[in-house]
Amino acid sequence: MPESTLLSWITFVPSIGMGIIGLFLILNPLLKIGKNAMDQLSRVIAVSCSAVSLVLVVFLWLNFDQDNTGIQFVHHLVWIRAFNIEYFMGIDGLSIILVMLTGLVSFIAIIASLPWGISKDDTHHFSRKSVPGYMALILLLESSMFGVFCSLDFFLFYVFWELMLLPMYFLIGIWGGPRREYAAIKFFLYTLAGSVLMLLGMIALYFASNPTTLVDGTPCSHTFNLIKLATENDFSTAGTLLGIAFPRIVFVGLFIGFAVKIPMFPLHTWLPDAHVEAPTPVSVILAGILLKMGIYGILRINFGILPGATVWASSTMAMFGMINIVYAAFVCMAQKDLKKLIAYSSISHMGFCLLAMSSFTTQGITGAVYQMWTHGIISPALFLIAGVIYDRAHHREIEGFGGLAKQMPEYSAMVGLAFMASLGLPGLCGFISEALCFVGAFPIFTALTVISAFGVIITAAYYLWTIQRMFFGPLNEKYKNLLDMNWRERLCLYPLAALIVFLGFYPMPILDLINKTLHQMIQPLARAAGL
Amino acid sequence: MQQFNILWLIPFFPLMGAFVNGAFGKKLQRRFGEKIINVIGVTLPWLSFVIAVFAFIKLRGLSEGEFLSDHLWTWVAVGQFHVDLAFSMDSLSAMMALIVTFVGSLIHVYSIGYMHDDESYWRFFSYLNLFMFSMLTLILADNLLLMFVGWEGVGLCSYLLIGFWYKDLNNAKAGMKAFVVNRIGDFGFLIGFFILFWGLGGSWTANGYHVAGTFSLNFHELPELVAGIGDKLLWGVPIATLVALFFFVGATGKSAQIPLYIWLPDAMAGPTPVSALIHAATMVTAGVYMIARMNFLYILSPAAMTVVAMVGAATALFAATIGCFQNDIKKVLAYSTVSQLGYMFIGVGVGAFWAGSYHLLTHAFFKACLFLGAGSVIMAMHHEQDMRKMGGLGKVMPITRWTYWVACVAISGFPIAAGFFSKDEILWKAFDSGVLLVPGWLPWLLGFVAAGLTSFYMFRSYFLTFTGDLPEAHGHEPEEQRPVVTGVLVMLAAGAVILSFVGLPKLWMGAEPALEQFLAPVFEAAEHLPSAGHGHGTEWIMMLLSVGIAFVGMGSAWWLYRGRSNPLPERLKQRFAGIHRVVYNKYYVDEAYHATAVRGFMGTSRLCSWFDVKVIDGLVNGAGTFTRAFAWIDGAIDKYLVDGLVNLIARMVRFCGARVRRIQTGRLPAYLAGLVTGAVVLVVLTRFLMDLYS
Amino acid sequence: MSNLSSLGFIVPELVLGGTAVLLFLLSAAAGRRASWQKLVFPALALSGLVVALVILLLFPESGVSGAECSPGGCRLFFGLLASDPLSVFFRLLCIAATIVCVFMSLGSPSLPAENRGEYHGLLLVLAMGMCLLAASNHLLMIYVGLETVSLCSYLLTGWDQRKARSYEAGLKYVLFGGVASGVMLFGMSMLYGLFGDLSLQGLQQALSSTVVLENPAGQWAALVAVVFVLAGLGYKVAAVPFHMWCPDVYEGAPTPFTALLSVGPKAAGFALMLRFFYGIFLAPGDSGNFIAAASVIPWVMIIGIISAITMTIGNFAAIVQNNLKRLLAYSSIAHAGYVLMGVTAGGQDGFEAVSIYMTVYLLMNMGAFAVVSAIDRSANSEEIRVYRGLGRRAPLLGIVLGLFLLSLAGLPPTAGFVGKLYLFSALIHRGGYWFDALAVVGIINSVISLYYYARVLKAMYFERDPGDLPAVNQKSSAAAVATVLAVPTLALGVFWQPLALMARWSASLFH
Amino acid sequence: MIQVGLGHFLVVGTLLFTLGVVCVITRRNAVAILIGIELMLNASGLNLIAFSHYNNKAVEGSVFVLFVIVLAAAEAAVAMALILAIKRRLRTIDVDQTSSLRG
Repeated sequence: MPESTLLSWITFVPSIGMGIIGLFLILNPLLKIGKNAMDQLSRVIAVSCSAVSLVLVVFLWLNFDQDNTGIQFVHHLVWIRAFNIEYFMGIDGLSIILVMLTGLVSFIAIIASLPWGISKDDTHHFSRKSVPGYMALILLLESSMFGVFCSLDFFLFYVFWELMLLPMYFLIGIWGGPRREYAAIKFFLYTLAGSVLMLLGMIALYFASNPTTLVDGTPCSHTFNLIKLATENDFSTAGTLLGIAFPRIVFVGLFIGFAVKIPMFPLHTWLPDAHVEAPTPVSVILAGILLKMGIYGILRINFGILPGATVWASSTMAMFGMINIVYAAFVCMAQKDLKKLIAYSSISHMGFCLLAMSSFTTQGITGAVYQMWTHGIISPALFLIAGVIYDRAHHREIEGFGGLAKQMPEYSAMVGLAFMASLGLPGLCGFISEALCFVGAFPIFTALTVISAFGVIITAAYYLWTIQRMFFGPLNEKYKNLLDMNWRERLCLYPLAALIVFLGFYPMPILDLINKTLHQMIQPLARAAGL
Repeated sequence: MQQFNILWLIPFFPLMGAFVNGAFGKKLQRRFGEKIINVIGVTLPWLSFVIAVFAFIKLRGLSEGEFLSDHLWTWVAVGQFHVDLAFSMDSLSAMMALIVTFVGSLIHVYSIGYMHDDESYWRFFSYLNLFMFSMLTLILADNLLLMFVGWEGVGLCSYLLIGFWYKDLNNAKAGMKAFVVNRIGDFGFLIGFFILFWGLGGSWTANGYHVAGTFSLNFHELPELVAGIGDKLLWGVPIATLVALFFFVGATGKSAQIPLYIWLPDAMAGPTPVSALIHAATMVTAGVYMIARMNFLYILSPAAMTVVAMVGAATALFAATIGCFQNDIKKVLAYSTVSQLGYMFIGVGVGAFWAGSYHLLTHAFFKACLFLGAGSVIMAMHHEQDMRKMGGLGKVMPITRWTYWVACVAISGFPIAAGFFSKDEILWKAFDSGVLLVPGWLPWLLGFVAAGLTSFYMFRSYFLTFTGDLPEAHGHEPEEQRPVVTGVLVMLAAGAVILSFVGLPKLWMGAEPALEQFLAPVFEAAEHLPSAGHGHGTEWIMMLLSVGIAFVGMGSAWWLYRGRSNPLPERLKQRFAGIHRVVYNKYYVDEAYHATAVRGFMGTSRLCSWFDVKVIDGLVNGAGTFTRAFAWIDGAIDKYLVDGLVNLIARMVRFCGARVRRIQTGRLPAYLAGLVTGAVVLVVLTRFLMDLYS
Repeated sequence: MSNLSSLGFIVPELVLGGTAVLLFLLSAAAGRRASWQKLVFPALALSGLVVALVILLLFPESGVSGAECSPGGCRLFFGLLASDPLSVFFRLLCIAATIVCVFMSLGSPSLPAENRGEYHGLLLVLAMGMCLLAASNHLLMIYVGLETVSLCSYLLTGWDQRKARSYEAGLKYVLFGGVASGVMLFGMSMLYGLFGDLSLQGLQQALSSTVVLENPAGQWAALVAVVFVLAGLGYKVAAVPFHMWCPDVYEGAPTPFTALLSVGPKAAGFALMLRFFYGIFLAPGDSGNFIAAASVIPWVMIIGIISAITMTIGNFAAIVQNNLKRLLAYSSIAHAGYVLMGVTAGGQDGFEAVSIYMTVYLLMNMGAFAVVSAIDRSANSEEIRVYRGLGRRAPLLGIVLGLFLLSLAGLPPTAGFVGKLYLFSALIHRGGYWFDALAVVGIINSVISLYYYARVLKAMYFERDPGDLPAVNQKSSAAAVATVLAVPTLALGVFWQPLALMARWSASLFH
Repeated sequence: MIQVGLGHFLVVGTLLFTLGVVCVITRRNAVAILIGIELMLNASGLNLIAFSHYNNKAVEGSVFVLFVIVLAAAEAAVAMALILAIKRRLRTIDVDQTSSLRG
C-alpha cells in the first residue's frame, strides 16, 4: 500500500480555508476590514480553497491505478492509542469516484453561492447574508464529506459523518427559506437518530473484533480498521445481541443509520423539507453528495464487514429499493413545488442503487455505484435549475409559470437536457446507470425489477408534465421580462451538461475506475448468495 | 464481416447539423437568414444519403450473408455485459437507411417551402436532423442497446416536433402523449431486452439464476445463440415467447398498433412534413423493422407470431373503419397509416418478413407523398384541414392533384403501383401461412376487408379535396405551391410507382422478387417456415379478389363523393346516426383510456402523496392529521405538514415533559414525600424483579 | 495505618482547611467594607486551591506506593479514608472545579461584595469536604464527608441576598438534604446492625461470610439498608427519585456556585458510589465477579433502573423549560443518568468511563453555566429568549455556548462525545441483555436531548435579534472562564489520549 | 420485671424514624420539618448505640452517634439561619408558600 498524504491534503485544505476565514473574523477588530471587503475576501478564500482541492482531486485521479483492487494513497497513523483508534485514510475504486464527485460538486456549489447576477435590490438573497459564516461552514462541510469517503477507520469515518451534520444544520437553518428552522431540526434529528444507532453498531463491532496490530506494529485487542474488520474477522459466530444474531442486529443498526441518509422509504420525509428550505448550493451538495453517503456506507461497511447478514437482508433491501423507485415517482406526480418534485425524484433514483446492489451481480453493484455518480452530476444540475428560476420569480410553483420556453430558450434547453438525463434518456449518462442497475438486478429479482422498470414510465410522465406546465403554452404575462441564464449559472451548468452527454456515450472512464474493485468486492457476497 | 470505416458518418452528419443549428441556429438565422440554416440542415442529410448509397454499392459487392461494420469504441463493459458503440449494415438496414436518408432528405427540401418564414426555422431543422440521427442509429446499430438509443431518440424527436408550436398547449399535450405512450412500449422493449440477455447465457431454476454459456447483444451473434434458447422457461413461459411478446409491446408503442395506437392521430398536431417523415414514412415503421430484425427470435414462437399477425390484422381493419369517417384530411391519413402498419405486422407476423419490409418501403413513398400533398393543400387553404371546406382544388393545383392521385392508386392496391404488390404479397402469405395457431384465412379476411375500406376512404379524401367546385369563402385564390414542394411530390409519386419493379411477384416473373433475394440472407432463419401449400390457382384468385375489392372501394367513393354532389352520404349519416357517432369518435377509445388508465394513474399518485404527507409523516403524531385525512395535498402541506420523528418527539416528549414538570410543584413536602416513597418503591420493585428473574 | 503516618497523604485537604480557617479569621478581622478584600480573598483562596492541586499532581502516586499500602491503595486513619488512584483522580476534579468556580465568582453580581471572605472560606471547606467524600472508606467518614459538603452547600446556595428565591432554594435544600441524610443514616445503622462493621472492607467480609442473608427477613433488611444508603448517595448525585431538590436549588443558587454544585459534589458522589458498592460487593482480588450477597441484593439492577429513569425524566423535563439555567439543571440530572450507566457497567471500563465522563462534564457543564452567568450579568435574566440573536450580538460567547451545548449533546468532535463513547463502550463491552438494553435507552435519550439543546442553538442563530436586549459584555470573568474552558472541550474531542491514560490509571483499583 | 433487649431498642428506633418521616411529610411548618429530621437522625443514633452495645461490644457505634449529634446540631443551626432569613423576607415559614421555584 503506497503511502501518501495527498488525501489528507485534499480533505483538510477546505478546513484550512475555514480556519483562515475564522482568523480574519477574530482579528477583524484589529484589521478593521469593512463588511463588503470581508464578504469578498471570504468568497475568494472559499473559491480558491475548493479549487485547490479540486485540482488535487484531478491529480489524484490521474495517478490512480485502476488495475489495483487494493487501497491506494494510504495515510496511516495511530491516533488514540488508548482506544486503538487510527488515522487511516485511503481510497479504492469505490471511493475514488465519490471523492471526485465531492471535489467537483462542492466547487460548483461554491461558485453557485456567489451573488453574480443577483439583482442589487435583492438584499435578502442568501448569497448576501453573513457571507463569511456561510463560506466557512460550506468549507467545513466539504472537508467532512471528503473525510467520510477517504477514511478507512470506522471511528474516523463516524467522526466525519457526524461532523457533517453541524454545517448542514446551520446552512439550512440560517440561510434557508421561510420554514428553515423546522426543516433544519428535522434534518438534524432524523440523521442523528440514524447515526447513534450506527454508533452502537460500531462499538459492538469493535468489541467483537479479533486481536490484531496497529499500524506501528503494537498489538491491540480490538480494532476499528475497516479493512481488518472485513478481512480478519468473521462475525457470523459472534453470538447474539439483545437476543438476536449478532451480525444481523448490527447490520440492521448500521443499515438504518445509512438508510436515513439515502433516504430510504419510510425514513425519507426529512429530505423534501430540507431541500425545499435549503439555499440552492446546499441543495446541490445535499442531493449531489450527501445522499450518496448512505449507499457508500452500506457498500463499504455492511457489505464489506457483514456479508452473511447482507445476504440475509438482500431481498428486503431490494424490496425497499423497488418501493423507493415507484412510490417516490408517484409522489412526484402530485408535487406543485419544483424543488420538492426534484427532491422526490432523488429519492426515486437512489432506489435504483438500493435495488441493484442487493443483487450482488457485477452489473448490479457497478450500476449502483455508477448511478451514484450519474445522479451526483444530474441532481445538482436539477437543483441549480430550480435555483435559476427561483432567483428570478421568487417562487417555485410549477403551475405559476407557463410558456417560459419563449422567454428563456437557453434555460429551457438546459432544463430539457437535465430532465431527459434524469428520466434516463438513452445517450445521456442517466440511461447507462439505470440500464446497468436493471440489468444487474433482473436475474435475481425479476418481478421487482419489472415493477421498478415501470417506474421509468412514471418518471417520464412527471418530468414531461412539468416541462409542459412550465415552458409550453402561452407565456405568463407576469414573466415577460425574465432574463435568460447569466454567466454564473452557465459556469455551473455547462460543465455538468457536458459531462452528462459525454458520459452517456463514453462512460468507460468512470466504469474502468470502479469495475475491478467492485468485482473483487462482491466475490464473498456472490459466494454467500450462491451465485 | 467487412470493416467500413465511414459508416458512422451516416448518422453523424445529421447529428452535426442538429448540433450546429441547435446551438447557433438562432444567431445564424438572425444574421444570415434562412439560407444558412438550409445549407446546414438540408445539405447534411443528403450527404448521409450519398454515404448510404456508397455503402449500399459496397454491400452489393460483398458475398452472400456478408455485412458492413464500423466499430467505434467499447461503450459499456461490465462483467458479461459488454456492448460496443458500433454500426453495421446488412441488406435490411441498407434498405432502411436508403429509405430514411432519401425520403428524409426529400422532406427536408419540402420543409424549406413549408416552414418558410417560421420564426424558429432553425429549431425545426435542428430537431429534424436530430431525428435523422436517431433513426439512422436505430437502423444501423449492431446491438440491441444501441438500437434502443435510436429507439428512444426518435421518440424524443417526435415529442419535440409534435410540440413544435408549443404556444398552443394542445400541441404540447399531443407531444407528451406520444412520448409517454412510447415509453410504455419502451418499457416492454426493456423487459424483453433483460430476459433475452440473461436467458441467452444462463437459466432460472427453482433455486435462483445460474450462469452457463455466453452472453451477447450483437445482432450478428444473436441468431445462433437464440437458436439454443428454446426450452428455457421464465415464470413458466418459454423465454422465446416471452421476449418476442415484450418486444412486440415495444413495437405496438412505436408503430401505433392496438392498444397503443392512440398517440398517432394526435401527433398530427405537428407540422405536416413531420407527419410525413416521422409519423408515416420512417419512425412508425421502426417496430416493423425491429421485428424483421429479430425474425430469428419470432420464428421460434408461433404463439408470438400469431399475436403479432392478429393484432396487425385487427389494427388494419379497425383503423380503416375510423378512417372512413374522418373529415380532417390529416386524420384520414393518420388512421390510414395505422392501418397500413397493421398490414406490415401481418406480413412479419405470418413469417413473410420480406413482404412486410417491402410494404414498409412502398408505404414510405406513397404515404409520404400523400402527406406532403395534403400539406401542400393545407398551405394553399391557409392551414385549413377540414375536407368539407375544400373541393375543386384539382383545377388550381394540378401537380399536387395528380401526385395525390397516384399515391391513392398505390395505397389502394391497383396493379400498376408498388402498393399492390406489397399488400397482395402480404395477404397471400397470410392466407397461405401454416405457422399461425389460427387458420390463415382469418388475418387474410380482416386485411382483405380493410383493403376495400382503404381504397374507399383514400379516394373519398381525393374526391372531397380535388373535385367539385372551389369554395367561395376565401380571401384569395389557392394556388399551386413552389417547385421545392411540387418537385418533391413528383419524385415521391414516381418512387411509389417505380418501386413495384423490385417486388414483382414470382407468380408473374417466375423468379423470386429482387427485394426478396436481396433481403434473403437476413431472413434465412425464416426461409423454411411451413406453408398451407395452396397452389398457384388460389394465388391468382386471391390476386383478382384484392384487385376487385380495390375497385369496389374506389367505385363507391366515386359514386358517393365525386363532385361532392351526391346527397346520399348525408342521408346515410342521419339514418345510422348512432353508429356514425361511435365510429366518428374513434369508438371512444381515448375517452376510455382517460377514464381508466390516466385517472387511475393520477389517482394513485395523489394517494401516494397523501400517504406520504399524512401517514408516513403523520403516522406517529396521530390525531389531528387523520381528521382532515382526505383534504387535497395542496395547502395541506403548508397548513400542517407534520413530520414523524420531530412530531413524535415534540408531542410525546412535550406531553411527558409537562407531566414531569407537574411533579415539580415547588412545594417541599411533595419533594420529601417523593424521596421517601421513591425509596420504598425501589425496595419493593427490586424485590419484585428479583423474584421475577430468579 | 496510624494517624500520624496518615497525615502525609491528606496534605491537600489540610492545606484547604488551613486556608479556609485563615480566610474566616481575616474576614472577621477585615470587617465589612474593606475594599481590598474583593481581590485578596479570591487570591488567597485561589492560592490555597492551587497549592493543593499542585501537591496532588506532584505526588499522585503517593496514594498507591508508600509504606503499609496494599497494591490497591492504602487505608488512612485505620481505614477511615482510602488514598488510591480513584480518590486522587476525583480529588483533582473537585479541586479543579472549585478553582473554576472561584474564577467565575470574580465580580459576580449575585454574590454580595461584603462577605467575600466567608464565601471563599466556605468554598474551600466545601472543596475539602468533597475531597474527603471522594476518599472516604468508612460509613462514619461517608456520613461526615457528606454532611460537610451539604452544610457548605446549603449556606452557599442561600448566599445571593438580592433574591428571595436564593433563600427559598437554600431552605428547600437544607430540609431535603436533612431528610436524605436521615434516611441514609438509618440505612447505615441497619447495615451496622446486620453486619457489625462500619468500614467497607469489614462490611465486605461480613457480607461474603454472614448467615444473615439466608433468611428472608435478613434479606429484606439488607435490601432496605442498601437502598436507604443509596438514597443518600442518589440525593448527592441528583438521581431520580432523589432529584427533586436539584432544579430548584440550581435555579435559585448564585450561578457561579450552581456551576460548582452541578459538578463537584456530583463527582465526589460518584466516586463514593463506585467505592461503596464495588467496595462491599466485589469479591476481593479478582475483578468482575461479585460475592454471593450481590445476588440477594441486586444493586446493579437497581442502579441500572435508576439510571434509565433518571436520564429519561431529566431529558423530558428539560424539553419544556424556558429558563436556560433550569434547563441545564434538568440536563445535569439527565447526565447523572448517563454516568450511572458507567456505574452499572462497572469493571475497568465502567470506572474509566465514569472518570472520563466526569472530567469532560466538568468542562462543558461549568462552561455552559459560565456563559449563563456572563449573559445574566448584562441581561439580568436566564430566560432562553434573551439568547436570541446571540450569535450576532456576541459572536464569541455564541460560538462557545454552541460548542458546550453540542458537547453536552454528545456530538463529535467534542469532549462530550468522547465521554458518551466510553459510557456506551463500557455497557456494550460488559455485554448481556439488560446492559445492551440500557445502552439503547441511553442512545434514544441522547437524541431526545439534542432536541432541547438545538432549541437554544436555534434561538442563538436562527432567530432575529429582537433589538431590545442589552449589549453583552464579553470581557467579564465568566466569559473568560467560558472561553478558556472551550479550548479543552474541543481539544479533548480531537485528542484525548492523555485523559484516557489518566482515567485508566484512576481505575487501577482493578489491576 | 421484663428484660430490656435489643428488640425493644429497635422497635423504639423504628417507631421514632417512622414518626420522623411522617412528621417530615405531613407538616407544612419549616421548623416542624426540621424537628422531624432530628427525630430521624436520633432514631438512627439509637439504633447505632443499641447495636454497638448488644451485637459486638465495640465503640464505633457510640462514636458514630457523637458525630451524628454534632452534625445534627450544625445542620439545625444552618437550617434555622435560612428559616429566619426566609421569615424576614417573606414573612412566612410555611413551606407551601415558599414555592416560587417550580416547574
